[in-house]
Amino acid sequence: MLSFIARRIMLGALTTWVISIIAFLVILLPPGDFVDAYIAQLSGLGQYVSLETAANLREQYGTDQPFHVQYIKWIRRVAHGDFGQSLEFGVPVADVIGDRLWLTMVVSLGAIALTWGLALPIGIYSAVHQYSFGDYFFTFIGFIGLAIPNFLLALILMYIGFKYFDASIGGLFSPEYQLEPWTWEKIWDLIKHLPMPVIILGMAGTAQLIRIMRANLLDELRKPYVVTARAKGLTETRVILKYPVRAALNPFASTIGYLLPFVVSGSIIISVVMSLPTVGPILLRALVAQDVYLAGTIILMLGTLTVIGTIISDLLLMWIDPRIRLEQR
Amino acid sequence: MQNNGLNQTILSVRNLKTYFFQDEGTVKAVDGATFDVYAGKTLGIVGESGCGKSVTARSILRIEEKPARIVEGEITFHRANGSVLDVTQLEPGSREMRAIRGGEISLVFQEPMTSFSAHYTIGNQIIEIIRLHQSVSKRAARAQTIELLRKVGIPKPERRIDEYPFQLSGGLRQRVMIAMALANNPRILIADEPTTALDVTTQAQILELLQELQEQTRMAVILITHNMGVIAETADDVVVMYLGRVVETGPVDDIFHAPQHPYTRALLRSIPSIMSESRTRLPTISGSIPHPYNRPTGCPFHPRCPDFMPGTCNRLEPQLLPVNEHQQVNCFLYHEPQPHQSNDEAVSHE
Amino acid sequence: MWHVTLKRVRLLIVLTILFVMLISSASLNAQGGGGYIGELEGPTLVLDPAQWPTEFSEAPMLAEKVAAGDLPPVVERIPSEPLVIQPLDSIGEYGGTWRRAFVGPGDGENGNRINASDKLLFWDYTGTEIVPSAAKGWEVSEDGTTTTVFLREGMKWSDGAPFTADDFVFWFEWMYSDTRITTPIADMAVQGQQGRVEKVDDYTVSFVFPGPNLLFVDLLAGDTLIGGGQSVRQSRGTSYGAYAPAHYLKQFIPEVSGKTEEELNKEATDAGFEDWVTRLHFATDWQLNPDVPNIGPFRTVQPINTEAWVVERNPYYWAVDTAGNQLPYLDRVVFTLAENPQIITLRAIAGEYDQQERHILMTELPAIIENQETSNYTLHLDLAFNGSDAVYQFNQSYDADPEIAKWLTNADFRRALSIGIDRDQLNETFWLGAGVPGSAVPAESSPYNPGPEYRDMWSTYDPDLANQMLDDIGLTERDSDGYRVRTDNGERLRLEIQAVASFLPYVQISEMIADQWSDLGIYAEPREYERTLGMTRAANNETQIFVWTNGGTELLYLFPRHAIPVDPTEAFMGPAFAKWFVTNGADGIEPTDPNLLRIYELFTAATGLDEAGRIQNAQEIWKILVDQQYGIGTVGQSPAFMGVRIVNNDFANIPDRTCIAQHCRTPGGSHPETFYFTNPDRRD
Amino acid sequence: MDTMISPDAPVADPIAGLPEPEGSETEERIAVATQWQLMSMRFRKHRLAMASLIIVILFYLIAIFANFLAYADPFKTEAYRSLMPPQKVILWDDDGFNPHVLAVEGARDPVSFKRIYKTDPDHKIPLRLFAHGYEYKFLGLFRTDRHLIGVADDAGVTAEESIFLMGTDLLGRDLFSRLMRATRISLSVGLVGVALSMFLGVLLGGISGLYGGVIDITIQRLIEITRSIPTIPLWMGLAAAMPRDWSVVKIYFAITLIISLIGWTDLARVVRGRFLSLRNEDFVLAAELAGAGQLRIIFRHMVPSFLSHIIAAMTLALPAMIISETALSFLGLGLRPPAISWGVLLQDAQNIQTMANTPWLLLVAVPVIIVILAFNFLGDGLRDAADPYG
Repeated sequence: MLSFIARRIMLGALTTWVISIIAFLVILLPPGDFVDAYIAQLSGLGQYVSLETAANLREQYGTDQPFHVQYIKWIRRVAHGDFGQSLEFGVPVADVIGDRLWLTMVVSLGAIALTWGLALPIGIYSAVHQYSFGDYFFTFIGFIGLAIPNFLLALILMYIGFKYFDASIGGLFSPEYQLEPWTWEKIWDLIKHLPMPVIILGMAGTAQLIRIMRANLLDELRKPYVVTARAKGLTETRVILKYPVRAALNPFASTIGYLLPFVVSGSIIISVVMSLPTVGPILLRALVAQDVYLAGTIILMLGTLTVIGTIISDLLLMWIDPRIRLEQR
Repeated sequence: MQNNGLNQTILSVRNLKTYFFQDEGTVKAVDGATFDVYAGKTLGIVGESGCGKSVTARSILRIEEKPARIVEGEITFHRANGSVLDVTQLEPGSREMRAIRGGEISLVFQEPMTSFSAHYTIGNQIIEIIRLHQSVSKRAARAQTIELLRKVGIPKPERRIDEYPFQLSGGLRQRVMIAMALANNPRILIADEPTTALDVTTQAQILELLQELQEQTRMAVILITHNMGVIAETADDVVVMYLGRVVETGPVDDIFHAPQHPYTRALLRSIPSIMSESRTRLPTISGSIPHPYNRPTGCPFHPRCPDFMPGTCNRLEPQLLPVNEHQQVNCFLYHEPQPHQSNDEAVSHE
Repeated sequence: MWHVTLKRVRLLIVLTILFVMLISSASLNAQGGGGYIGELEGPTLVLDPAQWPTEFSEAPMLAEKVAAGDLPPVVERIPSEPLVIQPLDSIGEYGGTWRRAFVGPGDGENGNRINASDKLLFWDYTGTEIVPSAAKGWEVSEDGTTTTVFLREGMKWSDGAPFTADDFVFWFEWMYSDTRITTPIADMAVQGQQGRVEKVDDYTVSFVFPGPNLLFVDLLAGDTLIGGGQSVRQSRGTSYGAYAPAHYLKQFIPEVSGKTEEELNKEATDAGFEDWVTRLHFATDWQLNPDVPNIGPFRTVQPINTEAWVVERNPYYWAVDTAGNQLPYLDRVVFTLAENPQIITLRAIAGEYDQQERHILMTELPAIIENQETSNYTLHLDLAFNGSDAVYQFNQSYDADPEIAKWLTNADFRRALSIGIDRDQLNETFWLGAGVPGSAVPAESSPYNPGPEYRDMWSTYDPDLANQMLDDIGLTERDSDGYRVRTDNGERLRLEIQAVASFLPYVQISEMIADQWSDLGIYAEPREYERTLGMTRAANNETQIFVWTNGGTELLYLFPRHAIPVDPTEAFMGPAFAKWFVTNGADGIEPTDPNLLRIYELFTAATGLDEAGRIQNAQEIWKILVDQQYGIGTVGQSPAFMGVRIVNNDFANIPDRTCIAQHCRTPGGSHPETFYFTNPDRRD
Repeated sequence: MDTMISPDAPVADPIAGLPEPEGSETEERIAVATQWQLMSMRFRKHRLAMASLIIVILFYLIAIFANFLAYADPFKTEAYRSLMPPQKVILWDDDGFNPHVLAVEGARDPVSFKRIYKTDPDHKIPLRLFAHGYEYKFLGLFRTDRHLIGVADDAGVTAEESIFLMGTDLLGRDLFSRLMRATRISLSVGLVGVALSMFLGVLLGGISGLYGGVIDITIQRLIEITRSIPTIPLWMGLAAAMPRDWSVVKIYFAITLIISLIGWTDLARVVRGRFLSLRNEDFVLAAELAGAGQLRIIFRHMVPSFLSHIIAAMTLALPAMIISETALSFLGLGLRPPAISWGVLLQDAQNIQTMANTPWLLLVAVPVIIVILAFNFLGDGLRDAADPYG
């Protein structure tokens, strides 16, 4: 058991390291560097950078160095827990991400909670009442969420919110709370802003989950132990919830690992459209601007989260599935 | 139907029809089954796979699943408290039905490998059924469970109770299954192919155990199997089914020594005998079981019947009628076609 | 004392009147009097000391601090010769927050422009006359080699330290001349020879050049590296702009700080910076570092790299209104982050901004107009002076495909393509009829405009003539789809138009042009590039045709890059030539086109010419540019770039129409420090 | 030997049917056919899936006959019909059945800055079947200018003389015709992309599942890494790394490649899982014992047994690809104008102006939603049908 965990962690560390290289490579792959991006950005914003300035910046940021030099410089700092300075934001990467990280968590966890809260009951209902009207209806609703391109949905909902409900537009805070320190009112303001992004984000994943739950449960419902349970005289609800649902939930444990990074990654576009102060938009911004340290850190962070997530998934699976637990011994 | 007088009827099934309603058509899985179950006796139900044995068993417990539905017939059950009721009139999910299910009639079936949930210990699963039907504490139920396990011959039941089903061998698992079925001292135990998945030695042990337990508790056993050998060893009475119909019933000795229905005879011929030479091919019934949607008209067995009488067997449906003191047979060899047995009713497809 | 002759002032007045007439008639034609384009107006400066106020008052917010002893009284904070501004409509009331949008840490220009009066010299609200700003006046020596700037006595940095000639010397000696920190710029040089900064006395500074530099005053007033002001020129890793807060910055530079480079590097790395240079650049950046003293009307209290960039009034700001109220009227400006233009539009039409002219797209106009009443704002359309918001620049130094290069450098080819464009269609579709179609020359009001006939030259739709011209230059063969084919291999002649998304939908404009060109048998494929990629490609001489604005070219000498290939970072008309030009022939490709060489010659000579000579050269350059059609102009003098302005109805001293141009630092030219709220509720 | 026909039949069943004629060839054919028959039987039961199948087929027909169905040159711009609302088709008039639209004239309102269009009730533009229009190559075979519908007299392009069933975009291009062309591109992007990830997934998943050991571990790591990197950075990096001088068509393929490079991992896992479990199945063991070659085992025994799953997986992957294409376009990475895809059209509609004044541009989302729904239901139905335990 311990050796299994140790081996898993070793492999995870290796994966993380490869991810860091790929992350860096992916950022530096497009032609040009941060300075080019910076020049281009300013040109579009009515400010201009001269050749001299460009040369200065290049030297200053070291973006004229070859890939491996930049990478080694960065990974050395990372090893010391210092993720370097964001070129665009002009402050340490940790400071840029810091505030946004937990808001990202709030939004993502909200979306995950919504997805699960909707998908699992619907999935169970759909499996138990396979091919019934309810099955079709709920699956249909779920798929609608999947089918509407969510960047469009976000804009439409925001416009409707503005036009008919006088809702504040985008972001996670009303303007009057934006600059305020944390108070209960501000938290309440945040809670009021959460539903729209959470619903849009959650809707996209719900259909998928409904489908998985439904399929898993259908498989399980056909197994003889369900008949055994019925023959015991249990109520139908009890039969289904205690036995097949329990078994059908098993595979979900193995997806937990990907969940958070997946939602964060999936939230990028929505966060841009709705101007949410999450990690998503700055990742996109950093990628466009080739802000290597910032983008690299976020990708590495998400990658590491995934790796840790999969290890946790494995352990979780072991913990909840006696077969795996006992056979690993 | 034969009545020994001494034996008390616990369950009588009359003209039970359980159909599967599907888009492609209706499958008459059980099409008029009729038999009785007596206290302390073993009724064997025999037939090829797909003949409706298991559906009959599930119909008795009212756990027939969609798209199956009981369309006709009676299942009269004599409860322990002396009341008599028709199970087909109960809602499958009703409190009464649930009290019967697992409490007075319990089920042991085919796949000991998959009949238990892998996620709970065997103890958990047995305690559950005890506490469902008896108001006892968890502790008491656990003690009962250990006792049950010991009774079915599980070594070291105190330890085994906390193990998971997959940690047990097939034989042990089936013993646990039986223990679970016995947990509430049922009046009837339905054993649906209890030994099919086991090796021959274990098969024998399990059957022996069943017989022992039956002697101790005087419960009735319905043994569902395709194996004539098993029937010969354990059953008191036999019901032979073919395509959802009872084709012949009678005491085990009569059936084996004087099978009446051509199908019964064919079945008996196909039992491998120790005497037969190993290289010779076993006699088989010619043809194969018809597709469920394509049930023949008239007597469903007629396309494979060696005694097929054109004009009668393929046009008219026979009925289950006594041929002698003990046996009843469903065949025109023994009864004249009845005029009202028109063909309209016999058409089974669509 | 001031180098403004009476004659020139008169000329300018006449020009301005003419210009206003022209514009209003043009806009009448264009949109039948929509009512959104007003009169050009703005605050004026009171330059006669006799009319200056003698008593001063201040914002309640500062008065509290004075009372508490945290701040000296207002009289001590204001220089003895303040900048006196006559507000546009009325003397304002103190207080309130100006709500604006910004799009991220790269959008520093958003605030720089509000702080634009930290320049030594500036333009008046018309964008045509140079007026004092941080400096009270200037003088150019007879020989033109020395430009002297006079500072305001008693003027202070935002932290209260005196603002003197020493800050200029410090900048020149320690920040500009130190090659570890920066590199020299052409703005400080004459014919490649660097000039220097000299302190005459505490309040007098001279810029001395080895030869006549008659353009220098314009450079000081323009949005240039030397004259841009501290906000823009000392942010984001640069250190230009003529002066710097010596008393604050000294601690970050070796030698002056009394510390060694090693010691400073140690300090820098401890603070999370790469080295002392990076730390210095951070320290000078007013957007990022709230501690750096500045002289603009606002100083940062919450840096730009957050959700909301907040700038607050500078208690030592050196401008007052005619009633002696220290400016600015507003307490602060809050820029809220918007990750995309739709959010900005949506918030704008919801009335969440008090004045917003950046990042508002023209194509959203109907939605903006619709919501004016419900959301309590008014739309203003400000017209630009540059000739074209979308110029199709033909890369003259393109060399990747000789056949393509052959046609790109053929004047008749370019002319034919230019008259093959139906500019009215473009104007109607993308400028909603509010622009002026024609060539790329600046507005007729500009002294540099070569004459009204150049607006239409080679710029009037004539597809038949275009077809004829293409036939005549030898592109006679066509393929089965009717497209003209290359002369070398008979395959279809494919041109690529490179577009990057920006203020205007360049890709869509190009799609329409490509469709129009298909009638000439010319196959052109618009290709959208992500901005960085597009710009990098252009700089690497990989583009054939690049579409971009020629904004800024109305002041050709101050901002030539969009008209002539002189700066390789944005020389779409010939990046390799620009490289050749800036490196004095050491790098890049030497142009052989006599017309281009003539343009370079005229441009270079202008530094030593007087006003009249410079105007003459500029006009000649424009004539060549139009005749040669190196860049095909389409529609300009429009509100497309920062000209769609949404203003809250409670906001006052807002011009009906303001100058939108690079050098006007929109909205800086209308002195935002004089904006105020008429609604008392908004002043809390 | 009968296990393949009825795996549920008890091993010791003495009443087996007569043995089939000798020869495994026949046996296999029957086995496979039975499985497919079963599948199609189950599939037909899923009504929504059946309807979806029809919808999908319809959409692919649109893709194939895009040029024939479009009646206006999708690239033809015209400022004076910019942002025109959809026209109503009038089927009957005083003369009886006479399908026509009313001519429209527009001008910009100087106050609202909107283009206002008015219909002229006296000017009818009759619709004709198989009318002349712009020239195109029919199925790449021959040039023609016939289109399914069009205006009677081939007058063509001016606002007064043409039809705009779904209105026009900013550049005055006919939205319906653009939508037809977009359908072609977006649906084929999906197909090509899925085919590619299918190929990669089956190949790598198969190798991984079959060989195990170091190869398996390596491929598993590869999958884990690919899945651990957020897709958007990967897309951006790969999109930017595309050779710059590629034509729109090549970029189109490159985009599908990029999408599929990220999409293959799911399938690889499925295939690997199948291979692993199948390796231990009775019939594979039996075939091995019978001395069948490994390749033969894979292709004759293993692949057919999960082919149906692959098809279902593929159907379910398609909508994801289509959604990815629109997302890529949103990020400015996918197909860009002048290419016309659903993503490009959606991107055109992604602004406040559309929400407020020109909502018909949002109609583009309707086919996207329908197709994605249809593919999902189809895939669902196929998967339900393919399940051998169903």
